[in-house]
Amino acid sequence: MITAQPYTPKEIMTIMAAREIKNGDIVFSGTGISMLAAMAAKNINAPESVIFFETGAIDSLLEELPFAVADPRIMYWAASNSRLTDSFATMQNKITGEKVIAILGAAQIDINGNLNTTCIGDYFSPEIRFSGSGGGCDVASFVPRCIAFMQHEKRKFVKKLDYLTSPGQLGGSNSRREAGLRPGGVSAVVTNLGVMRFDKDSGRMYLDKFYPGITPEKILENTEFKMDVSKATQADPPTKTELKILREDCDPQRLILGR
Amino acid sequence: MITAQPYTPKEIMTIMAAREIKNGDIVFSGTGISMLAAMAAKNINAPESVIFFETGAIDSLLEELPFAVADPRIMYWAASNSRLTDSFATMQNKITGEKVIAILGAAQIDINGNLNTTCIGDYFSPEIRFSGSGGGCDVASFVPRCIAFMQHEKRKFVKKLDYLTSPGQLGGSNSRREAGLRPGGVSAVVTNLGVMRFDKDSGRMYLDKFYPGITPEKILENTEFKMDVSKATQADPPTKTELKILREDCDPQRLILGR
Amino acid sequence: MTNHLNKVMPLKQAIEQYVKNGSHISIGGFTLNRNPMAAVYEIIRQNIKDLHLYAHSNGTGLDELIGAGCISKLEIAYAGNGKAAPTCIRFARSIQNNEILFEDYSNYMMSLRFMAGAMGVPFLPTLSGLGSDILTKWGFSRSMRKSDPKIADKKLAVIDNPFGDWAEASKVVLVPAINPDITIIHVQKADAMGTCSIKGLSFADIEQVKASKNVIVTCEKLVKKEELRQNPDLNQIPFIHVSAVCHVPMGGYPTAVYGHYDYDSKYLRKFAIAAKDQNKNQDKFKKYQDKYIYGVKDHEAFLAIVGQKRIDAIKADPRTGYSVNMKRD
Amino acid sequence: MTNHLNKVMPLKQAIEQYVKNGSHISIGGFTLNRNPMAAVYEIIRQNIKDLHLYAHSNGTGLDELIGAGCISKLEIAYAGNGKAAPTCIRFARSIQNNEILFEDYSNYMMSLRFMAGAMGVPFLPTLSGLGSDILTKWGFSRSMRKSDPKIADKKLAVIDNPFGDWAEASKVVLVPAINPDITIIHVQKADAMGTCSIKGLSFADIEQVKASKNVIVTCEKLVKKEELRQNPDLNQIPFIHVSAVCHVPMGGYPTAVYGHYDYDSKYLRKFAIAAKDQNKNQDKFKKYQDKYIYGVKDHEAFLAIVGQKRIDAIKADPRTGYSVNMKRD
Repeated sequence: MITAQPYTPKEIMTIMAAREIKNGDIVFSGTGISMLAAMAAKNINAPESVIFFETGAIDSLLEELPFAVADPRIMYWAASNSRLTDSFATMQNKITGEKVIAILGAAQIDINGNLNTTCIGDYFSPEIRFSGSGGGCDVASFVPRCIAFMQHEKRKFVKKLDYLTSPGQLGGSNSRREAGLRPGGVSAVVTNLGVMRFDKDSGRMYLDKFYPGITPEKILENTEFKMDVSKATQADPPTKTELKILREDCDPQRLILGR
Repeated sequence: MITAQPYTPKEIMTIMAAREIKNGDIVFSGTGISMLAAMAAKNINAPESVIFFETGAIDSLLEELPFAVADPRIMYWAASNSRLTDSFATMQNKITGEKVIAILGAAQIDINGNLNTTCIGDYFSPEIRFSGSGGGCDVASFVPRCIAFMQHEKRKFVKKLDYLTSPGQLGGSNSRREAGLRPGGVSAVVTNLGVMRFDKDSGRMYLDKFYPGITPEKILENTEFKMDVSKATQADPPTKTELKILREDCDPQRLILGR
Repeated sequence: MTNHLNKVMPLKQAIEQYVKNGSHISIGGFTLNRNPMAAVYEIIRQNIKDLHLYAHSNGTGLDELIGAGCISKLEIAYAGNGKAAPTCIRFARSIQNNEILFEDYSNYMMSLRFMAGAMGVPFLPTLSGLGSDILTKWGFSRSMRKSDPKIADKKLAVIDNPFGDWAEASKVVLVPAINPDITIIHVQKADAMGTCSIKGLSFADIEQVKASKNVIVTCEKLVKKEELRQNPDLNQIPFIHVSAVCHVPMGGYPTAVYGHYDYDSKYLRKFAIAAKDQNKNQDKFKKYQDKYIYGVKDHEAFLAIVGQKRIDAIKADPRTGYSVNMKRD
Repeated sequence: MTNHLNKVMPLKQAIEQYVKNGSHISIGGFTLNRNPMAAVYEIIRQNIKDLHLYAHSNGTGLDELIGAGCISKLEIAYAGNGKAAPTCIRFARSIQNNEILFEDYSNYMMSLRFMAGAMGVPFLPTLSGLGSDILTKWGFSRSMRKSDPKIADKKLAVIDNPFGDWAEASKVVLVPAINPDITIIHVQKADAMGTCSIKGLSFADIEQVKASKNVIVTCEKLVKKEELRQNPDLNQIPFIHVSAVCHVPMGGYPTAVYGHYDYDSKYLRKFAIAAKDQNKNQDKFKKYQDKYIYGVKDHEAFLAIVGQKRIDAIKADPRTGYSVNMKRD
C-alpha cells in the first residue's frame, strides 16, 4: 500500500461488489473495475463463478487484463468463442439467465435503479453524448441481479434521468412487471461511499451499508433524491485476506486499482 | 446399356431435371435421384452450380453417393458445415433464396403443384403415414423454383390431396400471394412420362414435354385431374454427351440409376 | 448447475436422474447420424414411459423409442431413416394404429422452436407453411393445450406483418418456443465440465441443448479441459448448459459419428426388418428387442453382441471422416 | 452472384463497385477488434458521402467514418473504443453538433436486426428494452420512414404475446430486419470464392454478411480453397454470400486481428487526441487525416508511414493470439 489508509476507495468498492457474487454465478462483466470485481470473487468467495462477456467469450483465461470486451485477451482459452446473438440469448434464456449477475456502470441512476448511459440533456441535441446502451439495456432487462458501479455524486444520483437506457424498477412497485419485464434490473449499487439496495415492495433505493469513515448523512448529501437510510449499518471492511488476494493475485500491477 | 433402349426412364428423368438447373444456381437436394440430377447438372450444363443440403452442408465433395441428407459423406470437404437453422435461413433470405432451386419428391401432387408427403387418408388416422414435411414445406414456401420428381400414376396426380404439406400455387391464380407467400413453389414436374409446368396466370399444371415414345393421351390416362396438353411438344431426348457424363461420371456403379 | 467442475457420471445414473415418466424430451442428431443411441437404449431398458418427444428429423432413435412404447406424445417434422426406412416403421405404425398423439411441423419450424427456447423468447417468426395443412391441422386439441402447462396454447399463430410489407412479407407465422425438460446429445468430444465439441454438421443439437432445462451429453472421447480450451472456436456448447457428462465410446452406434464411425446399414436394415413385423404377437420384433436391448446390461454389452467385425467395418477413414467404400445395403 | 469461382479484386475496385453515395452499409468487428480498417480508409479516400451506417458496437471504423464526414444517418447500439475513447469522440461531437441523424438501439437489438435480415424475416422478437427510452425515442421520424423505402415504417413494435404467458412473457418487442446494401468485414482467412474462416469471436459479422445484398471481404491471408475445405467446421461464411474478396494483410490495423496482431493502443490514442481537436479550423484533426488517410494511396502506404516498429510491437504471440506484455496506454 502506498497510502496511509488500510485500503483505497477502489479497493473497498471492488471487494463489496465481489461479495455480491455467489459460487456458480455467471458474471456478465465489462472491463475495468467490474472485471476486477469478477476476478476477485472468483479468487476469494466464488471459485466456480464464470466470467462471461457480451461479445460471447465464456470462462476465458485472463492472463492479462483486457481493456475492452472485444480485447483479444478474452478470446484465449475460453470454453467457447461464440457470437453476440448467442451471448445475449444466454441471458434472455431463463434457464441460464437466472444464474447471471451483471456488473454495469452508468452516467446517471435514479431512485428506482434505472440507468442512463446515453446522454446528458435532450436526447436529440444533447450537451454530452455517451456511448449508448451497448448490452446494458439487454442485461438489465433479462437477468435477476445487476450491480451498478458508480461514483457517488449528486449529478449521478438524480431525481430524473435524462434518458432511461437500462430498466431498473422503472416507476417502482409493479411497474417492471406491468411493462412486460421479468423481475430483475439493478439490485445493488456499489459506490465509493456505500452499498444501496432496493425495497422489494416499493422498488425504491435504500442505503444498506455505509463504509467505515462515511456517514449516511454524507451519502444523502451526494444524492439528489431522498433515500431511506434508516436500515443502514456500517459495512464490514475488506478483510486482510480479501485485500491480499485482490492486490497480489488479481491486479498485481495495479492497472485498475491505480497507485 | 443393358437394355435395348437408348436410355432408361430414370436416365431421361435425371437429364430433364438437370436441364432445369442454371449455372450459378444453388441446388437444394435430397438423396437418390434428386442428388444425381444435381450432380449431372454440375457435370453437364451448370458447372458453377452448388449442391446444398438442408442439414447445412454447402458444396461438399461427394466422393461417394450419400444415402441421406445427414450422411457423413456430405460433411467432407464442404465449404461450410453449418446448422439446420442456417440452411433454412439461406433459403428464406431472398438474397440467397432467389438463387435456390429445389428438387423434391412427393406421394401426391395436385393440379396447382401442391405436394403431400404426410399421409394417405385422414391425417389423424391415416391409411398410410409418410415421413412428413422435413424441409419440403419450408423450401416450397421460400424459393422461386422447385422441381418435383414423381412417378406418373393416377393415385399420385390427384384431384385433391389428402394433406397439403408443401405449398405450390395453393388454389391457383393469386392465392399464393394472398396466403402471404412469395412467388415460388413447384415450377416443374419431372416424371417418367414427361415434364409439366404451371400457367403463370391460373397457376394450373400443363403438359410441356412428353418423352419420345410417350403420348399426351397416355399422360392424361395416368393423371386424375384434367390437364391442358395443347401446348405439349416432344422432349429432346438425352444427348449422347449427357448420357455419357451421367453414366460414367455421376453414377458409374449405377447405385441410383439401377441396372 | 452450481457445480461447474465435474459432471461426469455413468449413463445409467444420468438417465435415472434426469429422464422420468412423462418427461418432455429431445434427442440430438438427424436420421441416421449422431443420435444418442446408448442413451436411447438405456431409456428403453429403464422402461421409462409416457415421454413427450420433440423431434425435427431424428430417425433411428425416434423409431426405437416408439417401438419400445416409451413415447405417448410426439411433435415432429420428419421421420425417416435413410435407405433402410424412408418412413420410420414404428412411427408410421403407431400413427396408423392410433397409438400416440402426434403433431406435424416442418424441419425449419421445429428448429426455430428449439432456437426460440434457446433464446428465451416465446416464439420465432417464419414465412414457412402459409396455406399448408401444417397450419390448420392441430394434433393437440385446444382443450388439451389449456390443461397442460408444458404445451403452448396454440400450435402456431399467423399475424399480419407489423412492419407493413417490410422484407416483402404480408403475413408471418409464429411458432412457439420449446423448452424440453431434458435433451440428450452424443458428441465427439466433451470435458468433465460439459463443454462440447461437435465435428461435422451440428443439426439442431446446439439449439436443443440451450433450450433445455437439463442436458445429458454422451461423448466418444472424454478429454481434458485443456484440449478443448486450445480451440474455443470449435466448442459449440459451453459447459454452463450441461447437467451430466457420460463417457460412452460408440454411443451413437448404429448411427454415424463423423470422424469416428459410419452408420451400420446392416444393423439399420435388421432393425427395419424386425420393426416391419406384422404378426399380432410381434414375436420377431420382440426377439430383436430382447436380444439387442433388454438382454444386455449396457451399451458395452450391446456392442459385444454386435461384434468387432461390424465395428471394424464401419470405422471412419481419417481423411474423409466416414468409412470409405463400405458395403452399404 | 453467378460466378462463384473467383471474386478476387483490388480493394479500391471493390469499394468503387459496391459502396456508393447514399449506400446503406455495415462493417464488421467490435470496438477495437477486427474492424475492416483498410476498407474504411479507402471509403474515406474515395470521398463517399451520405452513408447510412448500421452499427452495433463498431468503434474505430465508425469514428473514422464519422470524422471524415461520410455518415449522414446512423443506427447504433454503442460507440466506444476501449481505453482511448470510452465514448467515440467524433460520434459524440457529431450528435452534440446536430450533424447526423441517429437512432439508438441495444446491442442485442442491433444483432437481432442483422439476424432477421440474414434469416429473411421482417423482424425478430426480444424481451429487451420494455419500459426504456429506446422504445419511445425514435431518431427517425415517421414521415421520414414513410418516404424512404430502405427504412422500416417503425423503429420497433411492442405486441402482446400471442401465446399467452408462454416463456413467461406478457409482451414482446419486435425489431425490424436490416438488409444493408453492402457489408464489409475483415477476416483471418478467405479463399478466392469467398469462403471465410474467422478465428476468435465473430461478433455479429456472420449475421451482417448474410443480411447484405453485397459483401466485401478483406483478408489477412488469401488461401487456397483446399486449405479451407479441410475443416469446414471452422468456415463460418460460405462463398455464396460474398461478392468480392480483397487480399489486404494488416487490413484490420489499427484494430486487433486475433492470431495476427493486437490493437495499436498508441495509434488509437493518437487518433483520439486528434479527434478531440476543439479548434474551429480543426487543424490538428485535418493534419491527422491528411497524413494517415488522404496522404497515402492505399493501406500498404499507410502501414509504411506507421512503420515496422509499431507493427512488430503489436505482433501476436502464437500461443495466446495477442501481443503478450505489450505496452498499452
